[in-house]
Amino acid sequence: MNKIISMEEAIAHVKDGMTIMVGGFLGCGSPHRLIDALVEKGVKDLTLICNDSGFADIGVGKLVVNKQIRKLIASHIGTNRETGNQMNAGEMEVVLVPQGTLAEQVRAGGSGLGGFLTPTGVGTVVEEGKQKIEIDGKAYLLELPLRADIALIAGETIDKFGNIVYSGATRNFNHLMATAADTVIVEVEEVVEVGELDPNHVVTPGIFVDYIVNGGDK
Amino acid sequence: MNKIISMEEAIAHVKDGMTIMVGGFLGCGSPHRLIDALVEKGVKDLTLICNDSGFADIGVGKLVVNKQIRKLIASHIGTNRETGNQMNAGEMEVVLVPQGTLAEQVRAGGSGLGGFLTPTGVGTVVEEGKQKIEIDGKAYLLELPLRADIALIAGETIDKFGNIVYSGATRNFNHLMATAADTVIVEVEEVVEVGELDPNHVVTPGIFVDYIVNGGDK
Amino acid sequence: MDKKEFIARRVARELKDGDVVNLGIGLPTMVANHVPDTVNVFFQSENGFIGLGPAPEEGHEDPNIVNAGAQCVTILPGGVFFDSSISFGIIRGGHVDITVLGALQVDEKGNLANWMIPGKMVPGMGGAMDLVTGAKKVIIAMEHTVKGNHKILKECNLPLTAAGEVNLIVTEMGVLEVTEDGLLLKEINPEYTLEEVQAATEAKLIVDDNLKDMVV
Amino acid sequence: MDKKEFIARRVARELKDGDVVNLGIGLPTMVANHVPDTVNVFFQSENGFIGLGPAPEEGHEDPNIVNAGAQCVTILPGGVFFDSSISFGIIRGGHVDITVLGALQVDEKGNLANWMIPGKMVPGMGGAMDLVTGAKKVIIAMEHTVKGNHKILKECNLPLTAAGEVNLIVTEMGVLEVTEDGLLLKEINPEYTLEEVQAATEAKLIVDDNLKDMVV
Repeated sequence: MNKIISMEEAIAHVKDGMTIMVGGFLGCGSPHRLIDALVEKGVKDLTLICNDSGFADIGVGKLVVNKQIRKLIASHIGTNRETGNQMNAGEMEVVLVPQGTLAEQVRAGGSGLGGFLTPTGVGTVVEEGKQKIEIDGKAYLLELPLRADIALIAGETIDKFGNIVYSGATRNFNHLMATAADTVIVEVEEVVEVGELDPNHVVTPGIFVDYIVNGGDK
Repeated sequence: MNKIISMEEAIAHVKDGMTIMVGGFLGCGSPHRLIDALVEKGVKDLTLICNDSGFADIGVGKLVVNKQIRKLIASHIGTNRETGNQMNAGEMEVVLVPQGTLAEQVRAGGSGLGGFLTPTGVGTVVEEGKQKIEIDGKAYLLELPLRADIALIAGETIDKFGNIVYSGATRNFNHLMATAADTVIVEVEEVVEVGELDPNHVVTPGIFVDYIVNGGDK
Repeated sequence: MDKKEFIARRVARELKDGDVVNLGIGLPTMVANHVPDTVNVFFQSENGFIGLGPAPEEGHEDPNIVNAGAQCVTILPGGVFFDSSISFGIIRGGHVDITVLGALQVDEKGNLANWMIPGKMVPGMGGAMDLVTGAKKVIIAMEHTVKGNHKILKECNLPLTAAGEVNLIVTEMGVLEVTEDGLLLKEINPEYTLEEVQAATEAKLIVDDNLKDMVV
Repeated sequence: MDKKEFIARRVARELKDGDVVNLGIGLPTMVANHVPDTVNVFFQSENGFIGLGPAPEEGHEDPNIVNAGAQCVTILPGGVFFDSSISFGIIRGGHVDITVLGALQVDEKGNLANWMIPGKMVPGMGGAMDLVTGAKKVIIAMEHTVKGNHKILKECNLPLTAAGEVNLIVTEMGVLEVTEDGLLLKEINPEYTLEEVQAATEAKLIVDDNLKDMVV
């Protein structure tokens, strides 16, 4: 069971029209090499689930600039002017979601929950079209899970089975997205042998990871 | 802000009639010294939230045998005959909850969610009294969060701020319960200085921990 | 061969390379001893890790590494520890390929009862309800009858663990698949006749056109 | 003193020893520079850690350690990294004592609008909706007016970030508490008269019997 594949093999998994999750927060912890390869290949009509739309020249922002995204689900788009432009021009559908809700939706998608009740968004436009449920006199919105065909994530160190350790603030959505997609591809800085990582320190178990691209080789 | 207190000071926080969460799985990862001190002090009429009721002579089972528990919320009671006896005699109320639901209820209690939808228990007696919600044609139960007055948990190594690292399978409910109680007391094997733990390896941030009992001192 | 070992050996043949597997306490735990060398599977322990290994040598027990039955075990290279919410996220989220559990009763609709006998024995469901609901494939491993009484029924009468989630039943008599039409007998232990197996089963068996001998 | 620095200094005085604090981008971030030495607070960064420290010295930047505005920062001893679901579990679960944010509009009912101007600017809510809903105390730190227009209103007319969650408003003119009866002016910058502050505020101010000078 060799999970290590080339960048070309990795990107071949992403097809026009798919729903993809991409890890990272304003580019920190994003799978930059996978994104570049995706831009190069020009896969289009993608639905992108990501915390934000990055910057025009950093992270998933490049996919937006290259007009590969048909629909974006994110919490923040203010750092990439092109996202707003395409949204206002009706070229790209944008669904804005509170960041904590987005994280929880991905977690729910990965852990078999049918949804969850959050107080976030009550009394705002986020309520629209959602079921409102009162528990002990307090109002909550019923938010539904998110899943994707493919998750493209980044880790720091990984063993050959796919166990991932992150460095610093790069963990953000990467760990959650690894649980919520049919196919999970991770780009890492360093690949080590199975057994080299401390089982107490691994954040994302390798059972979630389908393929590894060893960015450190490039 | 010195969080390290004596066992006597720690146990003084637990009062008759309180709801307590106690970490551990059949005694593995339970705060054994805190439990012994609680038995010695004889606090009573407690509502106990725990994965299981341990064994008669191991873990929270001792609290059951000593008749300190008025109500038990757990997933499994089969290893402690006394629990079944008191339940059948009507001396103790027992609420049995699927283990994954229990873990998620504690997590919801700690993370401000009003509840969650799980497929677990649909078509069983676990449904009773619960709202059933259909999402995309699949039935889910709406389960509500759990919180406690006090959580008694165990960790392996902790720094003086309360950041906890666990060893092996002891993490179980300990980390979750640390987030879901008004007062959190942790018993550990070793206390180290702030800065000695790798910020990438800490599982439970110290902001959740109110008091530390240094079991290693005993 | 002991009945239980026979059953465990047959169940082991269901495991495929790369499978994530959760074994219940008792007979199901024995399955781990019979996985072929050529098949690499990953055992999940719902109390909080993946990479469950064999019992440690005497004197090398680590009380912090136990299975869901509180027995000292080991963790294999590549294993990972996690908390109970992550453990059941793995289970409920469909990331466990196969779960193997015992049963008090199982029926032709795939209903399972294995967590309580009202008024008599109430151990609790532990992680069983989540496992049976969440795992991709649910295998019941048990002796075909208990004290001569049926366990494979038309309809369970004990409180259910989950409704319609069982996929396969493996006993010392045969291998039964739960289908929309009922229980399909796919393999039979040549030590028993078809009549004996049906007599030991309350539910009406559908015999596979391609019925095979049960090989372990 | 610069208006923004004045506001940041006053907000810093709200922080108590042991508080867990989340600072928004822009003016709120400046609050960190003015925490008294005697007060030990823990800054949470919603992108995934607690123990947010000052910007690193030049040449010592770690691109993996950034704040929620993507600026390189540091993590202090005792800090911890975590994923976004844990980060927002901390926020939504009430484990953040104080959040400090800017506003486009805030009103006398404690409603806040700070994430979009329809047809003009839609940056998105990021973590703001969760922070304002989940933090124990919500402080708005902003200039009292924008280009001479009111920002402190009877009722917000921009899309809300959260309804009724704001506790305190700190501007260069004064400190306003949101009460059931409306906005209570608790402190006034002695450089302004009461009439000037009221004129700069659309909502009717209730003046505290014990009105104090704003000290920074």
